Amino acid sequence: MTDVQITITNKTYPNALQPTIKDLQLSLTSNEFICLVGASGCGKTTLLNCLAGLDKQYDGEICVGQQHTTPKIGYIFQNPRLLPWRTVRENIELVLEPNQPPSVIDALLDFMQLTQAQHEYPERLSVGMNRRVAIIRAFAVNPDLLLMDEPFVSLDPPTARDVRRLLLQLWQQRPHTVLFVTHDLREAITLADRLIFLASTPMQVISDIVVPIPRMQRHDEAAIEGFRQQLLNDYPAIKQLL
Amino acid sequence: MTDVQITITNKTYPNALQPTIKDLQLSLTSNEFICLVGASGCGKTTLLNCLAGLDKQYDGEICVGQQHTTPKIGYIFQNPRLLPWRTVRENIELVLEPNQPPSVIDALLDFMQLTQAQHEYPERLSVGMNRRVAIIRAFAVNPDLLLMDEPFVSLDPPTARDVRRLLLQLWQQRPHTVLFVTHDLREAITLADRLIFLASTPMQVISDIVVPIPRMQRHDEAAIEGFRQQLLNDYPAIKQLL
Amino acid sequence: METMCYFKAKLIMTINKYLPTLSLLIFLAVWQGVASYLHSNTLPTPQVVAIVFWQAIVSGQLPYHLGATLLRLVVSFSISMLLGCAIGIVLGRNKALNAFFDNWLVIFLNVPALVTIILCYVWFGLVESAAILAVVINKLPNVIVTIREGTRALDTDLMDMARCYHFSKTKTLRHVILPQLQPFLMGATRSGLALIWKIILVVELLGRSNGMGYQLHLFFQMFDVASILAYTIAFVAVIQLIELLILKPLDKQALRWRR
Amino acid sequence: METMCYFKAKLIMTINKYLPTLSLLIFLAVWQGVASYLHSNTLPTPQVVAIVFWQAIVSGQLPYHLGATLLRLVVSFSISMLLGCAIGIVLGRNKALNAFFDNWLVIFLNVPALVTIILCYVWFGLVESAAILAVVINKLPNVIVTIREGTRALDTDLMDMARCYHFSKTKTLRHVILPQLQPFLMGATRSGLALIWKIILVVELLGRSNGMGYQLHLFFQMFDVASILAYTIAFVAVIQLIELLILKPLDKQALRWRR
Amino acid sequence: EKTTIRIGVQAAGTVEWELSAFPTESADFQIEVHPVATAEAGKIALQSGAVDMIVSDWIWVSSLRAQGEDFTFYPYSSTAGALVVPEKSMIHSLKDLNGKHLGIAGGELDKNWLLLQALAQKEGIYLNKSVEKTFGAPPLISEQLKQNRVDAALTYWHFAAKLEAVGYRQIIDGRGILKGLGIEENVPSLGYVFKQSWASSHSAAVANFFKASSLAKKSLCTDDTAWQKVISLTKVDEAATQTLLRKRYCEGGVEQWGDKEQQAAARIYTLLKTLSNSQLTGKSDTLQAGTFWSNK
Ligand SMILES: Nc1ncnc2c1ncn2[C@@H]1O[C@H](COP(=O)(O)OP(=O)(O)OP(=O)(O)O)[C@@H](O)[C@H]1O
Ligand SMILES: Nc1ncnc2c1ncn2[C@@H]1O[C@H](COP(=O)(O)OP(=O)(O)OP(=O)(O)O)[C@@H](O)[C@H]1O
Ligand SMILES: [Mg+2]
Ligand SMILES: [Mg+2]
Repeated sequence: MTDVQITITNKTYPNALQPTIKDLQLSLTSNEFICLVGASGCGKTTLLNCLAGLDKQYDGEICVGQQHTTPKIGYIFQNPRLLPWRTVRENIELVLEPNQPPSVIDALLDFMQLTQAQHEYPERLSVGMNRRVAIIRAFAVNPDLLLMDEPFVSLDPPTARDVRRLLLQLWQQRPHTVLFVTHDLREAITLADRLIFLASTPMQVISDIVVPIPRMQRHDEAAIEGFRQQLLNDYPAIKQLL
Repeated sequence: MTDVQITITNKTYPNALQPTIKDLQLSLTSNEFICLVGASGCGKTTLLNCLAGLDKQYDGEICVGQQHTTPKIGYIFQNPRLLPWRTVRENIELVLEPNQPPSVIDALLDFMQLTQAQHEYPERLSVGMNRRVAIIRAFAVNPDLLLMDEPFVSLDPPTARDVRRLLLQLWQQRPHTVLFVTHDLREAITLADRLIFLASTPMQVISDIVVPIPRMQRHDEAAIEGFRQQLLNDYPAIKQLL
Repeated sequence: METMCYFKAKLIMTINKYLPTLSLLIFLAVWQGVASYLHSNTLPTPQVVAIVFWQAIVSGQLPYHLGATLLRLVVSFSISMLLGCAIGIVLGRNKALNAFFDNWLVIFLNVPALVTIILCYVWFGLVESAAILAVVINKLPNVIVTIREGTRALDTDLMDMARCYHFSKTKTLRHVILPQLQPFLMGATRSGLALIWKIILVVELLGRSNGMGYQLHLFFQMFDVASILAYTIAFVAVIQLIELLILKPLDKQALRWRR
Repeated sequence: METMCYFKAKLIMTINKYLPTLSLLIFLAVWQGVASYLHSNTLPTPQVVAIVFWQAIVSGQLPYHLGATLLRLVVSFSISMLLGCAIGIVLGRNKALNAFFDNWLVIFLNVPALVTIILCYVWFGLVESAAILAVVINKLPNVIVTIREGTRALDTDLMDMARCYHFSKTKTLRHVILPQLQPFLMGATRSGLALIWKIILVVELLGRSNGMGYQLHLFFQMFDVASILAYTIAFVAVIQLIELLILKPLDKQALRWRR
Repeated sequence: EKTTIRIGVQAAGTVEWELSAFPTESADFQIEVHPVATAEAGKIALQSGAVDMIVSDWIWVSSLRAQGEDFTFYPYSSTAGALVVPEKSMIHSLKDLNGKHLGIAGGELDKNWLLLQALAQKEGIYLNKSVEKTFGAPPLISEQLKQNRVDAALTYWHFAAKLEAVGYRQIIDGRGILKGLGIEENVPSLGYVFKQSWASSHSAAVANFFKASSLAKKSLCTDDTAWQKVISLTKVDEAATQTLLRKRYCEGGVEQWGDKEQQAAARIYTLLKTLSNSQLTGKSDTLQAGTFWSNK
């Protein structure tokens, strides 16, 4: 039961001239998959940081899940944030709980084609490989709330497709709430239950659109493209974002 | 006159099991715009580093431009690599030559919508903003050879479009050789004179395709999409990359 | 997740502002307490020390000796920091040079202060330059070692960027290397002032006719702890001043760009 | 741009391997040269020192005093590094505590070694623990200051990651904080061994009946430079051994993950 | 039950010689030797209670007493420092020091230096102004003299004797300075320092210890076989130096210790207080009562 209630009346960075987020209200239903789309610098990462509890310097309140349990959070940061002095495998093992079997990691590494690189140090891998490790790390914790900040940039299209498929599969197997930041509208439509478009300075919701395409048809490029065109026509406000 | 002759017979990282690049031969004509497309981890960044002279531990030879002048290189790295202890503006000013007027920076900052943020430190900006600064830095040096390693990820589509336009404009105003790494085939077709598709471990050229669409028609989405479909049909080998 | 209210934050900041003063007061109180409890001439009370301190200042003795020591401190500190940074950066970046000089470094690092001081005096006479040289020889290896570690940990990404954009040597040093070495430099400066102070005392003890070390030795012969503490306080006050006027602002500047 | 040929690289590596030995030989040669040129009892030749060294070992004097000093060194070094790291990390991460203790730190950093040593002895008696305490008090603030700088420079991104993934305190310390502090720790260790060695000499001089400090002072009174150098060499050799067996491997391990 | 006397002894010092010449068995005390490296280490040992007795000077005892401690003093030796010059030096008296470079062991507050200034002043010479001074540790001062970096050295008797043995010339010694200042009595410079309370509770043993001490000194000075036994303790190889060290040591014997000498000490105290501007002696105007131990 990880529904999330976000009320941020004011989030202003110290020394900043204007608030980054103002009077934002957002509620995510349990196990919903939500995509955030917004201009660069509009405050998406800031919002995710508040949600993850990394940034507590804001006015307002964020309630995640039940009151007296801390939800498990998986966060794919905008940069990989791996520990450079631990190998790929160690980086993933570190976030696991002691009772989780290591076979989870093996399967994920294999899927991401990183089995060969599992004992390498992150600095010896390509950027895309590092991103994949960061994705595995977030998946491996079996999060109640999964925050993904542009997770698939630097991945080649086939890999990105595979990972997208894996994400949906995991999410359907073990439903959890997902907040997904992307600049790619096609990707957003393919994945999300709901699209949230954000305007900048201060960040506000300009459109909150439920994606009506059934999950079965999501791999149909034409359907996606059709809805995309429809969006652009129906919501002139979001056109400036795309 | 910055044509580039690349002959890398062997590039193996220390302690690596197999060579990353083997028997690669590539020649870029002066002022050509070339896009590199290849799977994550195939060695694109490695190649760019060799080209920029940052990595000299390879067998082979790379000749850039005339013999007795070092070419000016602009390199947009895969991560922004700004100096965190210098403001946005200082970061750009540092790469300028003393005789370059500061107005160059003003124009670029304005174009990238960073005028307001110019006296901020990079850590206080969003990832996308940092990328834009890195782009400005590379443009500002008026390079003879411009290396761009997935420069437009984390930019929202309108910004990315604008920057793409600016890039082409600068390139046409002052022709120079550009090597552009991307995973986005549409983007590659829009920009390149020539597309080079790379296979991995070890890296090899699998297809080297000239884009026949005239520069005038490059903003025509249908033309781009048409050529893309044609590519996928004509070259089955590159399909696995896309 | 909790709500942060700005009022609370402000209160905490106000308290933080007075913490340094508070801590000093507590320090004095503890000292006073222990001293009155022990009631021994080996630990005089703050008042006694304060009186001695005042007299030493009025008599001009303290300023004179403190001045002599500070002059030596400034000269030898500057020399060893500049030289140490230069050598440390070179050794940190050049594997061959480092392999060559590593042994020498270990040797100079571990030659007892006493030995270098004696040898300097014996070879160069009981003169000022010998004293300064002795301090520098004792401090230099420490700086080198710290800066060398820092240089080894430099960010390759940024160094590559500088190379690619043809930064000149001085530009690289000023804008890329030194800011990364800043925490190492601060560490070396803070513990360096303290170390030099410890060494300079021995140097002055063995062969100078003025300075704090010379004075302290006299007091020590008389077992005059109050005077020893008074002189110590004078020195600590000077260092504290350096902290406030130079090091703290530098700290602040370094923090400016951090999140 | 140039071509790198592997043969050349291999040659350089072979040379690099012999550089340490070479540098030692050159050091000895320089010493020999200067000593025979000066021909003074203030700088004996390496041979003379070697003979004295050998005699001191055979007589059992040197091993005895060196052993006593090393024991003190190990104990006080361990205590001050452990305590110093703990306090340094806490102060580096907690602004309020730092504001409070900053003054104390400056005071303890700059109290002359002499004063702390005397007070320790006078209050706690001429016992071993007082000697160790005196060394610790002198070394501790240095470690704290260095580690505090390092902690301030910790990467916020990684710390946030650890928090977000609910790393326990020990896990964060072991996997996130300590690897980042590694260069600071190495700096503190290397210059720390040297500093303790300097202080321990004074400690032994003032209140122990054995150890290198006691012996060295005796030689100083006799002006027996050869013995002073012989004892110094013994100590340097021990530290060199620590370098080779402990510190160099640690260095290597830290470099393992770097590009 | 024998009284154990713990005594702090400087390595290679004369106390060590003397103790080793003590009779092996004694009726009511036994000695526990605690080696210390320097005079300061001895003072610390005494104050921290690690030893019962050290050898030090009475001025320090007086200043401690002024602070309320109950240490007291029993004479041990009257040997004091000396002014030495190279054999062929032009310096023959204090007058010749004018404009010369003088090395001084200790520091400004060195007793010999203070008294030497007073003596020179009587002859109208202001040494403090007219000579170029270099203060330093005694071994360094000897070395400076040997390297001709100073023209004359005012140093401790040990170091002076070693210099003399290799051909340096003594101009005046501590006793000579005092005589010049009109103090004829042989006032001890060093003595055993110990707590009065401790001594009173072990008065017999302490008295016997002092008796043994003076016997040991006598045997070292008169009996060559006894001297042969301690020669290794001098840490000196040359026979000439050994002989000179023995001679100086024996000259420092304190034969007389009565009211006359103690009054002379009080005069010296006043002298030093003025000369050092109270820095050497502390605030107290006069020598503290009880500074000198009386076993009554
Ligand atoms: N630590 C900080 N201190 C001050 N201002 C900050 C800080 N971090 C971010 N900002 C400002 O807050 C705004 C939002 O930043 P944020 O990183 O949330 O953007 P974003 O939506 O994630 O952008 P992008 O898509 O480029 O990653 C930016 O304008 C930035 O300048
Ligand atoms: N410093 C290094 N040491 C050892 N191996 C390395 C190093 N850097 C890269 N590699 C290896 O070389 C290969 C190519 O890396 P490179 O960074 O060039 O890939 P890339 O094509 O840029 O990938 P991406 O699109 O993910 O950025 C990878 O398999 C990587 O593991
Ligand atoms: Mg962001
Ligand atoms: Mg790459």
